[in-house]
Amino acid sequence: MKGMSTIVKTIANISFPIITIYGLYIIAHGHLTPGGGFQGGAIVASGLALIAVAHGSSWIESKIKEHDLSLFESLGALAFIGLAFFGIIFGGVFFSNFLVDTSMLFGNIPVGGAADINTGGTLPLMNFAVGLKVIVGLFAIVLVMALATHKKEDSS
Amino acid sequence: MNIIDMLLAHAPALIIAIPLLGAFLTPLISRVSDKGRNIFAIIILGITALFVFYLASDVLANGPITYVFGSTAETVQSSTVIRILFEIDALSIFMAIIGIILAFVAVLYSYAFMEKNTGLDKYYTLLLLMTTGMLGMMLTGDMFNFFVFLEITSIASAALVAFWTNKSKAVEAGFKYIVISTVGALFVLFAIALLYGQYDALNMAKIAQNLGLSGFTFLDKIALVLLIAALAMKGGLAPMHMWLPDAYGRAPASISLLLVGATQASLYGLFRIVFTVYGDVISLPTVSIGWILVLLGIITMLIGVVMAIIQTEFKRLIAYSAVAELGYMALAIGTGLTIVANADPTITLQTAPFAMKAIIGGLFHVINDALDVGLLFLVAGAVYYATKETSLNRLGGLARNMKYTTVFFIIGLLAVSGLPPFNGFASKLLIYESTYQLNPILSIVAILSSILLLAIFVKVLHAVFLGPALPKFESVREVPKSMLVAMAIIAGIIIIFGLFPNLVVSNLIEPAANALVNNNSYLQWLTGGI
Amino acid sequence: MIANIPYLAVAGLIIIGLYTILFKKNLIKMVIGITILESGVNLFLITLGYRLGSIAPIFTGNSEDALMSYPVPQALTLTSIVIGVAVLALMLSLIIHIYRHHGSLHVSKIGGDDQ
Amino acid sequence: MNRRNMLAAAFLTIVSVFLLLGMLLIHPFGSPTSQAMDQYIIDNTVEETGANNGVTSVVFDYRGFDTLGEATVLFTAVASVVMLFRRLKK
Repeated sequence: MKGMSTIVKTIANISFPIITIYGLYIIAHGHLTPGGGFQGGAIVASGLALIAVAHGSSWIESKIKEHDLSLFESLGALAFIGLAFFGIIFGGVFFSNFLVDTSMLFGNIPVGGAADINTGGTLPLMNFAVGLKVIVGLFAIVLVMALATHKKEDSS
Repeated sequence: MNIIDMLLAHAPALIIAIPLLGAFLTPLISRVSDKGRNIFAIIILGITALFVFYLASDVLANGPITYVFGSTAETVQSSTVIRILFEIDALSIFMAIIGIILAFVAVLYSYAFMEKNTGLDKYYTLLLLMTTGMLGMMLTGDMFNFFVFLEITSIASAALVAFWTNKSKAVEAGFKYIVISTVGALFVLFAIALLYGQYDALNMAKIAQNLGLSGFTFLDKIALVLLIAALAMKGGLAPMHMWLPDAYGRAPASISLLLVGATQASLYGLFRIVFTVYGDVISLPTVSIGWILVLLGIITMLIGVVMAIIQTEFKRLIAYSAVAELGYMALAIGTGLTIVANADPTITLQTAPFAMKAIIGGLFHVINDALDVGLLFLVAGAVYYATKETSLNRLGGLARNMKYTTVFFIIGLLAVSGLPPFNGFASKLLIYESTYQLNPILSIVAILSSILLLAIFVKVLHAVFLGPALPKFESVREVPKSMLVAMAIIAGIIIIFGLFPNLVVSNLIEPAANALVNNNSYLQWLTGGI
Repeated sequence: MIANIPYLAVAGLIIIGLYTILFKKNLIKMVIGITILESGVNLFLITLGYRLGSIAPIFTGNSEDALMSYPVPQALTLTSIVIGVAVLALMLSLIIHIYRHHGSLHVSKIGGDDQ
Repeated sequence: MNRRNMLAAAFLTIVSVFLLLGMLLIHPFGSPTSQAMDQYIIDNTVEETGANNGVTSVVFDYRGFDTLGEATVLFTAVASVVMLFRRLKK
């Protein structure tokens, strides 16, 4: 796929940081407001897809390889299952929310519905792990499919 | 010591978590070394197998165990079950043993069999994920969790069926499989939603309890029909078996082996839903799905055998015989249910003569089918590996160069057609005896299909392994050792099961059959309060 | 009766989805049918958890004792949507391969079954 | 209309009839009959998980294991798509 016109590229470049920040906000506040790792991840991935469409998949391919994407995806998945494994060690059971109500960095449970950004225990961390996974995973799918159809056009 | 005790205490979670961790690590490890990745996958499944066997000894000795995810607090909070839990009784661990044996053999076999292909890091990742999904389906005690694992299994297996993307038939088989699976899974999800909407519960035991209390509403019936239809479709029972020969026949042989396990996981889901979740309402004499299962079983059996006769491709022929074997299981389980429904209402599954025998035979046949058909698939894969040829018409005279493979094929053929002293005989005898009590015609049909299977496979033996040596196969060599070891493991288990069927039945199958027909033990922790 | 109109929408979506899967001969259309069927099931899940006059189960800026709709169906729907995306991606890549092999997506032009 | 289409039409009709019947019999929209599990979660989500969002607390805490499965499904899909579009020659 070739890139689109300069106007589209410029607009995409301008909107990409905004979309990314919005997505990261959704991920970070997943336990307080509507949203979470999946939703925010999908938003960031759509921003990346916008860049891929505007600049063309070959341009993206010269910047980042699918190989590295799957590395990051594995890391996200490992962070997620790692948090679950830590539950066995610190919380006594797989998937235990062992960080909640431990004071210090993660604070105590609020009384009366005023949880804050740090009180969710493992929830925000899991949100970030899943967010990373979803960003990279969805983008990898889009990229691989774009490249595949693009090669097809070349050969025929 | 301490850490080992701690790990063993978390065995139910680790059986899922270890292959999952292995799958997530595989892409990283294959950056370092290809050989290391293959061995890593074998080790991961080996460790998982150890945990499964430990858990099996625990469950068989001490009865069902539950494992709650995410909290050490009380399982039953404010008279309901909030969290996801695994409930492992004799039936689930019996299925998990089948699953892990198949997965371990498949990964061992892949070592040499898949060597020359590209994309192996993803292949091993998906193989581990498929194993995870399969084991998850077998161990979970939560309806929605079952659906999630069902989808993991479907996606991984559909992709693996289409592994050889340069063959158009393989891609089509994969597409067919994923469409059927997805529609089936959506039916399952819809049924789960129907049950959830009524009882506000997702735990199988809790739903079973609620069903027992509230009776059998119309919505429950719709949910039951949807669940049976979807899971029978995924389990490859006629008339929705069309995807099965395609998927089994076009996949790499190691994946065909694992697909047998995935199919049986769906059948396990069917049994679990019918007997445990709906156990309290379905044993009412007015509702007999027994006859439906019997009919489905007979039709499946006949279609499988008849279609197997006309196949000219090695793996498709085995796939149709696998369809026929599935029919035996449905027939046996259906017979058990029907005998009870026909008897006077005071008789339950445990007390009805021959009903228990039918169910034991059916469950015993589940593991025998997995082993027999699996061994035949591996032999077909070995023949393909050595000759790059799948058509029965172009093969011949391989026994001279592939002695061990021929022996394994003969073991498989005798076992699958139910001849003594192999395991197929032990379970089929139980099925014949009990179906004879229901209706002699049924057992005659069952015996006839077995004889036909024998005839078909003797023909294959002659076409592939015996006969004059063909000049183009002169340079054919025996397959590598790792493939032979994989086949030898299954053949060994087949022979052991054939020689000591009573030992297997009394130690493994009978507890599983009891767990199947008696859902009180499954619900015990809910009312007893742990 | 009138109160059940949202459920009838669910039934409508599911029937349209099934019709598309069963009667359309184009693989892409079949996939669209599956997606519609899936939307129907997701809508059903969401509908089950709604209580009249309730708000979303989020405490930020809401009082503790507000009437809230059920959180579990929403979580299940989230899971189901992600699964749907995954299945869709796989089906589309298989379709791309089928198109490469046959140059068509019409059922009758593809393969034909050899028993 | 060939035989396959007839069968499909019959199947569709039967499914539709039962579906519509079921949808009429289910509890009225907006008033679920049972609330054992969900009311517990609404009541306890802040105290037990420290999160204000009930849905997130279900997704990552009460039913966290499902989410692991869900993340796995996505991982599986990515692995499948990448595998299907791999280079076939070494």
